[in-house]
Amino acid sequence: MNNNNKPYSNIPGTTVFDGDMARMGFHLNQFCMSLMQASNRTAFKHDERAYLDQWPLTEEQKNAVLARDFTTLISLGGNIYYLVKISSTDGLSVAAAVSSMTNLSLEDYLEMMRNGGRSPEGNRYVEHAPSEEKT
Amino acid sequence: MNNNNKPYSNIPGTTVFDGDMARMGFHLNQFCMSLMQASNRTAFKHDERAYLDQWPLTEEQKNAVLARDFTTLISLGGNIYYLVKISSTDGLSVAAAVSSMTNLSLEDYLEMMRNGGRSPEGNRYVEHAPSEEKT
Amino acid sequence: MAKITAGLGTSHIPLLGHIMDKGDSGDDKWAPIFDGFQFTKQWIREQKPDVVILVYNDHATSFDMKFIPTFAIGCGEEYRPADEGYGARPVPVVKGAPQLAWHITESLIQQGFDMTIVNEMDVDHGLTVPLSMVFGEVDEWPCQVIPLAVNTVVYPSPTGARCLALGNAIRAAIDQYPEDINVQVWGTGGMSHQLLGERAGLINKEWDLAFMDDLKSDYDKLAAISQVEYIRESGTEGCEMVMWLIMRGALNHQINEMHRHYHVPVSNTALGHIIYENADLDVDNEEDKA
Amino acid sequence: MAKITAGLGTSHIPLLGHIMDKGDSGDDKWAPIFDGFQFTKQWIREQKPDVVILVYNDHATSFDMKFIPTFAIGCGEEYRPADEGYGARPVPVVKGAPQLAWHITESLIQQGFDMTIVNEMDVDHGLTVPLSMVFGEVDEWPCQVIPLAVNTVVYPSPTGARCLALGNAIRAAIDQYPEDINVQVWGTGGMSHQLLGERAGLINKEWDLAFMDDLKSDYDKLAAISQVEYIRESGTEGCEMVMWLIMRGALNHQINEMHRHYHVPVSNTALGHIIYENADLDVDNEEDKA
Ligand SMILES: [Fe+3]
Ligand SMILES: [Fe+3]
Repeated sequence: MNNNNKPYSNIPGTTVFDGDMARMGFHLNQFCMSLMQASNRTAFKHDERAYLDQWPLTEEQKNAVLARDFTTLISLGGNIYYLVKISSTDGLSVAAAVSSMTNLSLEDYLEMMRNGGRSPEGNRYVEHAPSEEKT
Repeated sequence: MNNNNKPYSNIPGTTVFDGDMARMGFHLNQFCMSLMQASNRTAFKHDERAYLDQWPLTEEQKNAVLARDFTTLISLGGNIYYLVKISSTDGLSVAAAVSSMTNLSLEDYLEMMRNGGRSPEGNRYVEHAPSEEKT
Repeated sequence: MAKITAGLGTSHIPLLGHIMDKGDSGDDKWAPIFDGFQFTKQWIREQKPDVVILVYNDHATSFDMKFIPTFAIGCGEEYRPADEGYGARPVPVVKGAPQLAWHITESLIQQGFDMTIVNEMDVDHGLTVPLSMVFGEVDEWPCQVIPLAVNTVVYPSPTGARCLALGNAIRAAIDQYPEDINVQVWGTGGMSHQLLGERAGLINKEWDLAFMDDLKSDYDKLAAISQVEYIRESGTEGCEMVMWLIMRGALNHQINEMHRHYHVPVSNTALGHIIYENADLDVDNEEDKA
Repeated sequence: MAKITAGLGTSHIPLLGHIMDKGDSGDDKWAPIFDGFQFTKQWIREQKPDVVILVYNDHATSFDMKFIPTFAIGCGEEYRPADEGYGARPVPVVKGAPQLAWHITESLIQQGFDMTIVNEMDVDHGLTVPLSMVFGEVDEWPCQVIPLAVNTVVYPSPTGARCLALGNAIRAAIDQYPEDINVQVWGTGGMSHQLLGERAGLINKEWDLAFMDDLKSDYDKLAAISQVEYIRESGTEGCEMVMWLIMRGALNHQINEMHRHYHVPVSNTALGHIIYENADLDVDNEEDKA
């Protein structure tokens, strides 16, 4: 989304965590970081919304956290290494969090990986202009 | 003291805060850093010894803090920018802390400064071998 | 004098730690992964390094969004395995090599590298998984470790050329350390993987194998790869490979490849592992240096 | 295009902040100090920089012994004046220039500088005292600020040569920033002082004045001064002068010295202050660059 006009804006299905994303996601990622502490995980699980309200996140960011919508969280400045603190709190694997951003189910994603992963063929450049591809 | 065999070991009356000193003084300096918080200053002032005992300092370091012996604190790995957190807690000026390491009273020190400071003449090299000069 | 005798590259995939910590590393299911480290476990017992300089990246564990150092070097006495959200790994505390680390740090800064000095931090899977894969299950790590954390989380990472140069500078620093110790440099991370977006799961086996081929002698070519090219070819996390270039830069130009292992997949990632020994430790002229 | 138009060097002595915050800067007693900034206050009103890149050192305020970055650049939205143990200075919050700061940071890392990226921190007297001395008492700082913190607390500091090169690289980054803004670079700290040991109170006026002379054209000579020589000649804290070299490196080779001020003592320290303007902003060839 904010990768427009960057040398990497024509890479499909990819958001590079650069300065623009880091600015947008600063508080979101710091919230995720807080889940590294057991007491914070407990507080978050007890009342997710109340815990989120202690952080200066946008409403959009808060809703995406509540929905575990990783695709949206990435577009709002979340970094995957921070976001997996949420899925770890949920007891989910990294692969579960990661696969949720693809158009595959977890099982199909794992099957793809067992078969050698996603090929770079056809995945190096967006087919259309970047502005049409990026959301 | 641990500046032996360094290119700066022959500079008189000077301890360079290098890796050896930083290792020795790590906890001492982190203790000083804690005094940046008002609540910690209050706790320290209330019972200095008890507050110090919460930190893994050596007995020598603790005693030098209690005695406000800056010369010894420097030789035990204290860094002046950290140590002034102690004198600030005491409400003393930086000059008061600094002058206490010289052979001058605060007044004489300030008078020296008003007269242009300590001359580098005769203060560039120790007169004897470093091992005799450093304490 | 201190000497760098060998270099080692390996992925540092968290799943490998989980498997070992559950005691499942002997399962047939995981044999294609763990068998590739059998040689390594024997080799390291013979090599007996005194100190390993372990190049890795922190994964939003000890560094958060407040401070993001490009190169952070551990000068601390020891490092605890980090709690990454599901409890700390049940592996030994990592003993530092503070005197050597400070020596290297002083040398690097004076050689023009802008190190962040770290005196206290916890270390995550990026550092502890390679230790586990190489040393196995032990009561104490059999060597001291100097952690060298590289930013690969926030764009941009240091360039490959800069990483290669840092390796060179580490060697120059070690060459001046008077103590008679055996030092290894490990580069970790990679190989191809992408953990986000619709393109997640990208693996480029051809790219990975070519990287391992070129690392031996054509490392200058690898050092010219931009981060954008890494991302395009080998996924957003593919740029972790610059950490292998630090290892390579710390070795002589003439090296022997002792071992290689490649497997896809380990969870989301391609696993790569390589071992180099400096070919002739007596030949020590400038041309012989990477 | 963005342009660096001017550079400014000044000591950042905490006492100057105390005097201003008490409202005593007009006292006759302090006239020999503050009169030297009268020119500056007028000059800055005419120059109206949009952004100041303010090079300073953190004095064990936002960085403690855990992490000590050699070069830390502020990419944050704003920075609060720090409580250094006697309450925060009653001066405005410092507004960052995050977009430009990230641009510079990306460029610097890609040019081979190993920056620590800072997204949140408080700023101490090293940064706020120069702002006060130049802008006086204001409700809002009239420009955005990019803090650039240099380690001068733990030995070793970056070398003078490295600092000069960093200045060059900052200029290269600014030259590529498309927005039409007026940028200044300030180097702060120094001049001669020593805050510890029996030798505390050392002042070397001759050294300081020679430094200010040489900074105009003979900066390469200054860049070769080792930290040990700084300590020997101008006190343990004398090496703060490398921060003026970052400022100098960011300017063209051809500059005009607009103003100079030197006074001893301010508490434990020699005060120095200098202002340069780039001589000809249209001439922009490589030879003309510092
Ligand atoms: Fe990694
Ligand atoms: Fe200073």
